[in-house]
Amino acid sequence: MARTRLIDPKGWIFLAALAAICVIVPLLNLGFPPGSALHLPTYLVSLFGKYLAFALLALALDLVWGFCGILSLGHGAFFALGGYAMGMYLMRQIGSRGVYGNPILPDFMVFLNYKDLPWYWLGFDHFAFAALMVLAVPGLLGFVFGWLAFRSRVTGVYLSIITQALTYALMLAFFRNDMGLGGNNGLTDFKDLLGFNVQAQGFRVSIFVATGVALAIGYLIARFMTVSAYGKILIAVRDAESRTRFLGYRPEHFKTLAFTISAMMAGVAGALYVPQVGIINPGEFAPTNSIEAVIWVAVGGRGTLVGAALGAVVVNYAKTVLTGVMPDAWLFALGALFVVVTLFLPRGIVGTAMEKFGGRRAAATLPPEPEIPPQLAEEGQGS
Amino acid sequence: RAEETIKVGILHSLSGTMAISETTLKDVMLMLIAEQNAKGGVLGKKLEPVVVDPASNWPLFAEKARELISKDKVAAVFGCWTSVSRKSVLPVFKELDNVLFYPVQYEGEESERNVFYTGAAPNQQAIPAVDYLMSKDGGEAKRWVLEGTDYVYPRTTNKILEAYLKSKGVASEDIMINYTPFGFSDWQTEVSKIKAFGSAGKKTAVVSTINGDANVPFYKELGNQGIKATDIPVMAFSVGEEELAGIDAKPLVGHQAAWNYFESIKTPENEAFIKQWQAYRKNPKAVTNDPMEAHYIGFNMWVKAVEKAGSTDPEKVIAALPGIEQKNLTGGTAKMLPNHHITKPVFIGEIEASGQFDVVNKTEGLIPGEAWSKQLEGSKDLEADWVTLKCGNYNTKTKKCGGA
Amino acid sequence: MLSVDGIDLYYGAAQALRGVSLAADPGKVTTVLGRNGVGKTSLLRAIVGQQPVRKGVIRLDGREIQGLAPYDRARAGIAFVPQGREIFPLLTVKENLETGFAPLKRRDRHVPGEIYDLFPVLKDMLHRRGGDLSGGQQQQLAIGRALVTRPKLLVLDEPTEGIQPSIIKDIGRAILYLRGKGEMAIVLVEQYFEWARDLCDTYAVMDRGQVVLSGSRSEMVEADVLKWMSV
Amino acid sequence: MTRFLALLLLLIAAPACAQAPSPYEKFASDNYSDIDAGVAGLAASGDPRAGDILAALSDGRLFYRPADKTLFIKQGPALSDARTGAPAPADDGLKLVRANTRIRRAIEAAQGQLNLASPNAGRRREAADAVFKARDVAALPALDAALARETDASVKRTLTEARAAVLLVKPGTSEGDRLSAIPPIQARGDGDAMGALRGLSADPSEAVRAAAAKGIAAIETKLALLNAAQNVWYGVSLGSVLLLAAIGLAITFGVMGVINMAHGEMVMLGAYTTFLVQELIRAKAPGLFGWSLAISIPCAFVVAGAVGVLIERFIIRFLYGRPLETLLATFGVSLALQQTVRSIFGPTNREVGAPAFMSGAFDLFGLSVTLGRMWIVAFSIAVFFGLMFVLRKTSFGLKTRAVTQNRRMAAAMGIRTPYVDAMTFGLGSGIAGIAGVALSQIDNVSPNLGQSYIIDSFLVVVFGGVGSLWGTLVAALTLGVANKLAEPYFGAVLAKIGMLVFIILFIQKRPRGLFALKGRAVES
Amino acid sequence: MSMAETLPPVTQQGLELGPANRKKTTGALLYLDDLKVTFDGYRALRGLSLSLDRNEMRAIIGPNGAGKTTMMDCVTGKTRPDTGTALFDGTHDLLKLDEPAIADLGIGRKFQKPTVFESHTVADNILLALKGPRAGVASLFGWRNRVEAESIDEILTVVGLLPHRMRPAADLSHGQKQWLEIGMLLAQDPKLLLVDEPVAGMTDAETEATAILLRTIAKDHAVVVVEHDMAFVRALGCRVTCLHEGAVLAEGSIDSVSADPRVVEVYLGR
Ligand SMILES: Nc1ncnc2c1ncn2[C@@H]1O[C@H](COP(=O)(O)OP(=O)(O)OP(=O)(O)O)[C@@H](O)[C@H]1O
Ligand SMILES: Nc1ncnc2c1ncn2[C@@H]1O[C@H](COP(=O)(O)OP(=O)(O)OP(=O)(O)O)[C@@H](O)[C@H]1O
Ligand SMILES: [Mg+2]
Ligand SMILES: [Mg+2]
Repeated sequence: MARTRLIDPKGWIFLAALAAICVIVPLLNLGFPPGSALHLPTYLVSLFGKYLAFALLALALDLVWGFCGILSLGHGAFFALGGYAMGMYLMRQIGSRGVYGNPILPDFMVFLNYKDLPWYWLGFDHFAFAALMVLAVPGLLGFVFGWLAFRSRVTGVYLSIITQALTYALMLAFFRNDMGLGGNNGLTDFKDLLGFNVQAQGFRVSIFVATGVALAIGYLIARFMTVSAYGKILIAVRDAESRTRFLGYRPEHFKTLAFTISAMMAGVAGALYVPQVGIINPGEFAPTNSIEAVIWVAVGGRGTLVGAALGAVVVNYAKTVLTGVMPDAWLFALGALFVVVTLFLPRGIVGTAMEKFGGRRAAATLPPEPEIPPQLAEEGQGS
Repeated sequence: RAEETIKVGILHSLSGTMAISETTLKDVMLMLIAEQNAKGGVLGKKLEPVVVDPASNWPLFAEKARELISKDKVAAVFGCWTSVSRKSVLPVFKELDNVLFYPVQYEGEESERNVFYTGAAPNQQAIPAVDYLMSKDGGEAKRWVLEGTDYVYPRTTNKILEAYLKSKGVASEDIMINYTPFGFSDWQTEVSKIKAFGSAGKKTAVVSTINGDANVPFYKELGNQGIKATDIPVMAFSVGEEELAGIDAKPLVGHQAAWNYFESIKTPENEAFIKQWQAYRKNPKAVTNDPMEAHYIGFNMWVKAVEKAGSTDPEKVIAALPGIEQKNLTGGTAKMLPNHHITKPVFIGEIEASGQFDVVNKTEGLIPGEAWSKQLEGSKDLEADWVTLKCGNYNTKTKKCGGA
Repeated sequence: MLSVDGIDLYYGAAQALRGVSLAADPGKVTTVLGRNGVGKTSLLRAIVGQQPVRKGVIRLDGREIQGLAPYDRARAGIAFVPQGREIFPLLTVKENLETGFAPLKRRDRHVPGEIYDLFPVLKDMLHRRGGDLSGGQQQQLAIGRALVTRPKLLVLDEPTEGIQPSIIKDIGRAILYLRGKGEMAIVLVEQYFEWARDLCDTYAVMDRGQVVLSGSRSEMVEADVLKWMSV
Repeated sequence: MTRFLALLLLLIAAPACAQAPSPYEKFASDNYSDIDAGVAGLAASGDPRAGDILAALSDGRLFYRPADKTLFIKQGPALSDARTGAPAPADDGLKLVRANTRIRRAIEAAQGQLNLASPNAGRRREAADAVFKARDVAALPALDAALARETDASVKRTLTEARAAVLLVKPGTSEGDRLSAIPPIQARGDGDAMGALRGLSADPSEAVRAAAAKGIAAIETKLALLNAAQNVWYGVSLGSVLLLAAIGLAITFGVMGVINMAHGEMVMLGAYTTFLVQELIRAKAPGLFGWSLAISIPCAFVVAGAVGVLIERFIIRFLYGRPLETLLATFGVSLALQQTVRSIFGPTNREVGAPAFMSGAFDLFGLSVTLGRMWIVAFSIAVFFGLMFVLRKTSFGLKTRAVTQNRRMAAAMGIRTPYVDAMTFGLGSGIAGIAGVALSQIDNVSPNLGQSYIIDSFLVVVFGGVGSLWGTLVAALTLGVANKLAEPYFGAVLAKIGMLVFIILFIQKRPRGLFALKGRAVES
Repeated sequence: MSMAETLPPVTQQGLELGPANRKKTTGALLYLDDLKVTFDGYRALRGLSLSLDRNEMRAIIGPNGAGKTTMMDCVTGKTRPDTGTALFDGTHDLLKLDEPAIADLGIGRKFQKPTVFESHTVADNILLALKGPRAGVASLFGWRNRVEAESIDEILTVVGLLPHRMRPAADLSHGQKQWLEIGMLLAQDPKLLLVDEPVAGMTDAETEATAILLRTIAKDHAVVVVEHDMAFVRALGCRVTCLHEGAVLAEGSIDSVSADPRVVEVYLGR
């Protein structure tokens, strides 16, 4: 059997580009003094770092949506949970440098009269524990949620909407001040991570590179999963879930595994995002954030992995530029971008490019979606 | 080549949930800058506004703040509305050492070197408002509903108020505290709860820290359930002329708001300001409100400070600002205090059918803003003074500056 | 009535029909025979307008219709019984039949009784959802639905697929009945050779997207046809 | 400080009150305590002009001349002497007698006392009610007098209740009187009655305390029942709002399969249409204001429907067969629509007024039913059944369902699919627009209006079962009622979270919603 | 799916396979007894009983809507009957297992309407069907990643799809999809094959080929074939069961069944 290679040409281009960025950006930032024409301002480093974190989120989403047909409208939840885990660690690192000088309690707890640290904050003063939680919390939620939903054969829009309900419920919960996680203000005013000052230039460059590396690893994991027989089964599940059952596969296992791994990837993305933007708050759980992430994937090209990452960068870059250049009309431009992409690049940027130049359709290409309403669209199962 | 200008950043959401409140603040800043330029600018240079849209997204606030300071090299930033947006940009201002003027009433518990708070601290709004409600003129309220949106500002304010009320002898069972989510729109149950609470035979008043969009449905429901101000007055801290423009005010006549500015206050300065604003917006019905005045004060203070320092260098401007005075639009003179808050008069206004406020009470003189609340356990020993102590949270007990 | 002249049809880059011609006349049955994947369905799709043709002309009553949208062709008198039935699954049997009213004038909007005579089972199941019927029942419904539009040209794609023998006979009788009325031209794609042979007036055999053999039934040499139909 | 000042003023005012019997001078003041005293004095004076003067004060039409403290009433441009009612010449030097909430309260109490003698029975009952609520001891003589005169049974009962309530607070009422005052209050049985009885908890007499406790218990049971019923009503009304918001989506999403993120913006367009219609009516034909909503309904339908048709023709139609991508395109559309409205109408809320028939509330066996909500419930049900009729009973509905179930086959049956598609999407959008008319009555009319409903709408449609209109109805009402029943116990936030979690779990049980379509039809 | 209330027993026609006969039949590979299925009040199966020996081939005929496909749905776990017994290999209670577990026991199925993985190539469709471990981890690291092309091509040759091996299955014509599904069934290599209308849409020559293929398979597998093509059924040369209204109407050799007047009446027609 002609096996698909782990890294195909577009993968090489992607990894090479990523490697180049991870070298050039630090070089331009650290290697040239501010004021030099070649100097890259530190704020841009963090901005790019943020894009890369989003790219990892998009990649995670593409793994489940593009290859498994699970349109998650709640992936922001995993991202935010990872972010909170990191935020809690960063909060504990502040120690007695908070405004009230309390060595244990973060500031917001002091002025809301907390006496002790809530139990779920314990352990977060250790980086290793926090890092574990970055994976474990989103992973566990993804596993439990996925296992329940997939076992009950919740599919299609039903699944999409309950993922949205999930993130919405979490948003409301985290908004509550009684949750002990800072309520609406969230966690902010971070000082240092592993002893490095999060504001320092060196730190910003390092975490940028770390995000780049995480993205590359995420890509390789996703790629490994999708080129193996496992990936083929995922696609089979996506196209005709119940048919796979009659072949003896248990789609719920395959989906849950993919969903859990994807959730963990999203969690890592969130954890890398937080120190770079300096705040994590319940707004990250907002359903529109998750929908936006889906849109990055669609813009870049669903089911292409590279495209998802590219889409995240493109859309967010457009957002950064447009909110600055045309603050009153950027929504028009962004809205138009989405419409134009759907109409003229039906497979997204990368998907369309692959179709143009790539010749044969790969197995991951999407089937023509059935022309039937959503209640029918989930399973194309014959009698 | 264009001549050299001084750039001023404007960091207010123009889209998303907060656009409803913040967009006018952007406009008022543009107006003030244009006016200053007409007067010849500052230090002989013209001011150039840099507007960005952080889109009601808190991390984006931080990103945009960074962009304004690092890329556009602004001399100062006027912006933010919600506390979380301020908290989000704080580290950026500290790191890049720039100046933020924050124009909205807030929960206090903060004093930062780089931030100047031109809105009210709790002692400049909440406490006087409650004092009024307890007074004979205010209706001698004995039972209290503290109704708020579930976030930091109402939580803190209510905490302060609860402590304050208890210190005034109000029993626990006469205080009901209630929180609802952001953008809450179905107020039937909450309002009927208030109604029930208010039917216990004691004069009841509601102190509302309900935020933003949720106010309109709240007031509509009050009107629908026939709760008149004479039954249970509602004292709001976040409802101004702007918000009322979206509601039919007739059923709300007599409900109250506490602010440091009302459009209806007749002073020559205010009349001129309103005229200028309506001309600028080309809309004879455009209304003014409290945070707009805060920006007016903040901006003029900044101009004076720059001129005093002879430079826009944030370092020097920060040093120059405390002590700067600027006339309020409503009479009296605001003064920037060493704790980076300002002195303010406090007014209680009652809603009129026209959607304006009738000022029914005014504090004697101006009240200095307190960064740290005297009512809260953790903060009553803290003091902010950036002039002599050079510290925002000096602990008078331990004689140490915390957090530094 | 129907004449198809030298049409080419493509799916993307792959060509499925090459210069196919076909004719059908009122009161006559034209069958199209051929192995799997030779392009029979593609030909019918071209006629009813579900797939555009790249070359060639399709005429109905002398009028060129290859540029018309499928619904306009239906309004011009073409009815289609597709392979795989394509019943509207959530509509009841009655409603499925009523979808055929669209091209009709208001006064014609009723289900002709002869349809229930041909397929009595439909009458029993009027209020069940079309999608719930068994395969064979759906096939009968699909034919009935097509007849509701009182077509000039009836296009059937493998109508016997999955049908019990007695009903195949019924369908055969129905086709003969319709042919006998002399108003309707019928194009029939079929695999079931003997049955098709007995019904048809003219025939065409396809292979690899081309018509390789055609003529009237009287001239048909069975062995030649069967040769094209074996593997 | 302020309190102290007020007290001081009171002390100064009190003797003044005793000296000068004429209450009129009291009004000529900037001090609310003086004005308050004036109101009380006027009410007690029995002056026949008191009613007019108090009304003028409450409306901001009462003026005084600082020089001689004469009072004037302004009626339109005309000025009259308040004391005599004689017309007076215009005067520039007049100052307004200001009223604040304290004064308005006093006015209400005074008017209440005056109204006790009103010839209108309804007025009298209201007045008696007001006295009951205020429990003002000063009103006792007026009450007694009124009770002696009263002939109407129901007014008499209210008066008795009021008198009982006043007796309970009056110092020095004998134990026997206190005891006999309890039963009428208990019979009244509402929150205010409970408040009155609660006041007895510190009563010196054991018997009175016991009787009051019994009364309170009785009222509590009754109120608990009422409360439950009230909450159900609130739930129904919340449900009807959810239904309205979701029902258009039930078509564009449920029937057509378009993941329509711009649905909320259609609702918003409907609300803004209402605003425009009202502005136009206010400017051109104020007399029609009562009809403004009725006029807005077709307008909103047409506006939102037309926008829907445009969206379908220019965007959606290229996406049939790619349902998931409609999410992307309609999200883009929704951003653009929001910004368009923001640019045209500004970011702030717009005021949409309520016509008279929708304002206020009425009492239904102790339940308080607000008229606005009642109309919305009725309206949503009407819209629902109207839509049901269109989809189930008309040929358009049949075509719609055929097209959405199998577009290709529908075309082969001669159905003009592009037309049906455009009209169906237009219908869904138009209905969303109509929802906007109703929502403008209870929510902000701002560019963000739609955003706040979109998630709930999707939840309702999915919870009910995509494609099932009945499902949408039942889901909306279920979620509304469940939410409102939970709210008093858990608070608004937890109730909402609970509801979301419930939906998530419920979908595990019924993966295709409440009214799942079953059988082979769905799978084939 | 709701299998509503238990229905009153229906008088069974044809062979009685009541509890009394059970002893004899538990040695059977597939044993169905008194299956009843109701869909929204419609009784699709009304006490169906059937028994199939090892390596037996059985043809099932019966009018449209008789319940043939529903019977297969019950055996493969797609539909849960209201009542009845379904045993596989004498020991496995099929009614307690779900679809993958049943497939795992060795029951494979071809659907009436061909159902293949449309965006996979023809070859990958076969690859996924190949017998072997089905677990997720196994597919991530297991042998399925290293299957040689030859073993797949062998199967594709049998079903005549070798030239199409790299085409997406979506591009196949209707009949080609039928063949692909048969190929997948072969690859799965189950103990019991349930084949629903395999020759629908095939030419006569292909029909013959299919009959031969099935007979070869039946040498060491049990096969249940549902068909309406009587010539094909005859060519299978096996025992025939005729279903009607959810129960067995007649069973026996092709000649005896097709001579049965009731079968002629409801099924074959005159
Ligand atoms: N949607 C499609 N996309 C690409 N190729 C297609 C498509 N449909 C059919 N084909 C190809 O076109 C050719 C003709 O197919 P068609 O369906 O017309 O065959 P047919 O004669 O009807 O076969 P059958 O008897 O199996 O129904 C086949 O090779 C098929 O693979
Ligand atoms: N999921 C379902 N929901 C409702 N009715 C169903 C369902 N499945 C089958 N039926 C009904 O049960 C009956 C038996 O159907 P089944 O498909 O088993 O028939 P069949 O014998 O396979 O017929 P055919 O030869 O036409 O394929 C039919 O009348 C059908 O309408
Ligand atoms: Mg075909
Ligand atoms: Mg069948």
